[in-house]
Amino acid sequence: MVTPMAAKAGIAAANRPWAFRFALTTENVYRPLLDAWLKKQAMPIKKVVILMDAKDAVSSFDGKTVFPVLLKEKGIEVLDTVSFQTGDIDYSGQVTRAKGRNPDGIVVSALYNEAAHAVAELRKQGMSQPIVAGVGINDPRFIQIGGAATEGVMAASDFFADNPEPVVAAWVKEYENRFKQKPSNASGEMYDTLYLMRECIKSTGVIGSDLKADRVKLRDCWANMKNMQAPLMGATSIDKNGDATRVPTVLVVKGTAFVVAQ
Amino acid sequence: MWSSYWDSVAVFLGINVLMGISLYVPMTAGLISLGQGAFMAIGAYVCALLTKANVPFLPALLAGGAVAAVAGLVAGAPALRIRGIYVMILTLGFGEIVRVFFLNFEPTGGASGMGGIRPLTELWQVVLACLIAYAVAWRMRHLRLGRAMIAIHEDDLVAEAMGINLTRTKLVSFSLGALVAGVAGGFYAHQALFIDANQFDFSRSAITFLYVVLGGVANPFGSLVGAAIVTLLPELLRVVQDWRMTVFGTILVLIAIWRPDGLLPAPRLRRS
Amino acid sequence: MLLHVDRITRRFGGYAALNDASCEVAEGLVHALIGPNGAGKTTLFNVISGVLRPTSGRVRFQGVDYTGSRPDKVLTMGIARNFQHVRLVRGLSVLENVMIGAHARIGRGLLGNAAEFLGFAVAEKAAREKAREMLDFVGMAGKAEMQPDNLTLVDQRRLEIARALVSDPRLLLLDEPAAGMNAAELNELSALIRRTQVNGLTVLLVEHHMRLVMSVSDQITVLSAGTIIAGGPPQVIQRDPTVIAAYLGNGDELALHS
Amino acid sequence: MLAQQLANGVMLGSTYALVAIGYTLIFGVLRLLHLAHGEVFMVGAFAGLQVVLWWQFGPMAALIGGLISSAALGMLLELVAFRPIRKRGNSHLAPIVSTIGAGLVLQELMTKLFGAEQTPFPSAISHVVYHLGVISVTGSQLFILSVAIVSMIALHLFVTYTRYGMAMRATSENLQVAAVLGINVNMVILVTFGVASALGGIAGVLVGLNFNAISPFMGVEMGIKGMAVMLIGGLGSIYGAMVGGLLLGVMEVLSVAYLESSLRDGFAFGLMIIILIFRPRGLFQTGIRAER
Repeated sequence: MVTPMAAKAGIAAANRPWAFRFALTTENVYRPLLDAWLKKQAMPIKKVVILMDAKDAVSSFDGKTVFPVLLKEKGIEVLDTVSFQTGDIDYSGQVTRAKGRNPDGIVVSALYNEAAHAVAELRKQGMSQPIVAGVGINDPRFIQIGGAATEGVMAASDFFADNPEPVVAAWVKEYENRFKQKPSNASGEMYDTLYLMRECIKSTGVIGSDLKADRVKLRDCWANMKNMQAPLMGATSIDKNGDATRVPTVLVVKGTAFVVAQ
Repeated sequence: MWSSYWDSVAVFLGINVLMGISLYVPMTAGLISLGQGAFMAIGAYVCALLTKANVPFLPALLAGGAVAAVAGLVAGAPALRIRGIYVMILTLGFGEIVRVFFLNFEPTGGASGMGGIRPLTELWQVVLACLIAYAVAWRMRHLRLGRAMIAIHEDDLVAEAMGINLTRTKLVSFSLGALVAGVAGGFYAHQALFIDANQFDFSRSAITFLYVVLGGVANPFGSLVGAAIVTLLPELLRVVQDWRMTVFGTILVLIAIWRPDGLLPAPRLRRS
Repeated sequence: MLLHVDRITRRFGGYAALNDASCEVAEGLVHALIGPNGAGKTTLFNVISGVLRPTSGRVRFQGVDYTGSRPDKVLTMGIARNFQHVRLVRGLSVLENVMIGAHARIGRGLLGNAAEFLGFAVAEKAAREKAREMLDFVGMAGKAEMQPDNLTLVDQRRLEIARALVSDPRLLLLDEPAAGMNAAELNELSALIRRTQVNGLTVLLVEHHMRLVMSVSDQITVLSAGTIIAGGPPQVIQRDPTVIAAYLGNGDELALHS
Repeated sequence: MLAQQLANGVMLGSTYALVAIGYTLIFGVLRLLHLAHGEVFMVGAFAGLQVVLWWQFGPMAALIGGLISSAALGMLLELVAFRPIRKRGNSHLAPIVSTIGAGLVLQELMTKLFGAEQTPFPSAISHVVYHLGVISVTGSQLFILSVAIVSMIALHLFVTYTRYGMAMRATSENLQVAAVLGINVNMVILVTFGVASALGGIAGVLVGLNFNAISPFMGVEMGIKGMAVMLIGGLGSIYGAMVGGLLLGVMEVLSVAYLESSLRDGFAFGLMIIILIFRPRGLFQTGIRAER
């Protein structure tokens, strides 16, 4: 059983050996993202504040557990974790509290809508510190709602619709012709998962005659997957927990779109 | 024909009927609660926790109801000195507080809710619970407690002058209703198999209110009719898929205008 | 003394509806409380029945001071009452209205209630029978199943008396039971009040109908402008000049107009 | 820092106050809960958005657009969801059912028009930051505060000095007596709904302008809070609603700033229940006793 996009922690690990996850766990996304974010800053970042959505399960898990662990790994102190709720209208209280801590940088872990509000309020209250955000914001509407305030916000994602890579660009064009709208993160992940599953079926010669044996073959194909080339997201391996590992694309908001960060 | 789809609709209908009765009981004493969702949540979480510690289903259900009943006493207390609309908004507030509590209460899963609940609810259990609840609600009208509640609803000065302890009767009626809502919550948890705070928010309490007022406040079977309409109508309206809620909302307005006191009249006095 | 009203004062804002009023009601008698409109009769009545809390002063029943206790406590002590403007429960039948009066009598905690739910509530049947008896007693035998709204005013008053009597009170408080009654109904009412005397019931009657008061009561207390101005048997009160002045205004006023 | 938080609280509170005033006006006159008032607030926001998007006018025009459309909607709701019920016997529960129904209709209509997701509301006001001593307040926040204050003063003047204002107060004292005194009660109720809904519309536009995104479901949350504020302030008391709104706004922001944000809603209702226990008729106890 392969979930293309579930981001919930430990889903594959909890259902060994039959469950696998194609989407990167947030930990595997955020580690390279933080590296890129820290390297890119003119001034070193020693102290951060985390702004997170306490109501959304994935965002609150990232905000409470994933980010703090990775930040500690990189010697960065988390001054304060300020939370808000999905659907909140007012973020002024949270931002003023964050401002009071005067951090070097800000980590936002929320869905695109709330993240856009929080970032807009940060800039509105005159906080110019660099911002890095969780996977929740990987959606064009983040920039639409947040507006100019989202400039320079860094994030990372498996699939990135505006990736200049020829293979990805061609696929995105075909998607837009068929469905008249830009593919989202999920569509890319779904495509690659099915592609790899097909590769496994071809490589193990499964033809559906013997269900019990076929199941084991496919399971092993996924379990031992090493650097198998996924068309959109590149070389993918599966770790012992059944989670995929690969190099995610690090993005930054420039103007009205996400672009690949250099 | 009785596909599992209709089976689950029937179970949820039964649960909604129980919720209707849970509001009918305090309303006979004039206590209009917009917070029954909170008691349902308490019952659901308590019952689910117990069955996870593999306590058998029936005791877990009753325990859920009992804890909800105690919560009913807590919520009922401030409601004693106030009337009508205050009780509505106060219980609404109580409902929001309970929702926020479960949103942050980690032992029951907090924001991500509680899953992995065993599917123990069966239709016959829910039907039986409804029958029992109706028997009690109907019989109660002809018993001391029921009479006291009706008297309090109409004229609490007279009720008190006739020796009825207002506080005790109101609290009993409020926590009795909470108990029924708690049991309904227990059934819900073991039918939906995943519960989180937002399933028991204000809209849940408002819909429960609809069951009773739509069906007819003065008649215990009013909540049955109301629950049936409000639960089945959206299902039947699937045909107008896009405009389902608009049609449903319009129907509510029309019924409210056509039968302000609800569809079923107050029951004729029993000839004895 | 069954009931002792000791220097009761009750103010509504600046206005003293009752001003230092004291009186006593002897056991087993019909004690009438009369006075012109606005004399404070109903206020005193509400203080005695626990519906109103006095500003100052005490009320004692069988020697026990019950000032300020809740109306339901007052009833369980043995003081039952009717209401000047009839207040019946529309949602219940005539019989059920009477049974409410017996509420305190058949209450017995959770177990009793549980028994009732299961249908073999002995006390419930007893209360039903007693209520039926009371309805016969006040002459409304056939009307047990009627809706209170469909009763005549007189029947509604009788129903309230039945509702009060069903709780076996020691003191029955009647607030203007004769209001709106014709001569025949008045006679029936005074006969009913005398019938209640048979088992030694004490009655405190607030009333305007002098004919009923004089014919039924053993003792009379006269209230005027919140203070008690006279007390005694009917014959004495009838000829007491201060009482007449309070009712009719004193003589010289008459002289002025003629 | 505290000063800035108080400013944030007042900002948020002023929108709560405007919505609560709508509730308390309607309750004052009819003694009824208007459960679709949250949706009136939401429709006002979307109307304001249309003015800004289609005709590229500034915030003032958006306000007027929001105000007018909400007032019209409010009056329509009175005619559809309240008056017929009032004519057929005065059930006080039925209007709640009809307003819930009306609310559902409005939510679905707006979802069909604007989609269920948040719709961006371009901030037509510059985000220039003004520094008043230690507090930094943006242009839009100042705009909101001033509009809220002006609306409240205008309402006070309307209620106190205009003919309809006094008729409104008489009707809220006693509907039957007002009718006997020759006041066209139905017209007064209609005007009350107009004024109350207009305030709700203004609040909607202000929220859109300041928080830059609106959705068809923003009315539900705001509606519940509005009712809580009405109770905190005292049923039927306009000034109570104003003070109660500001109080709730400040309490919420402080609870977020110094405690955990998820306690925010719990805090709001905790405050309401505490006030209900100690002052059962709210801070500004009016003569209006909601008996039934």
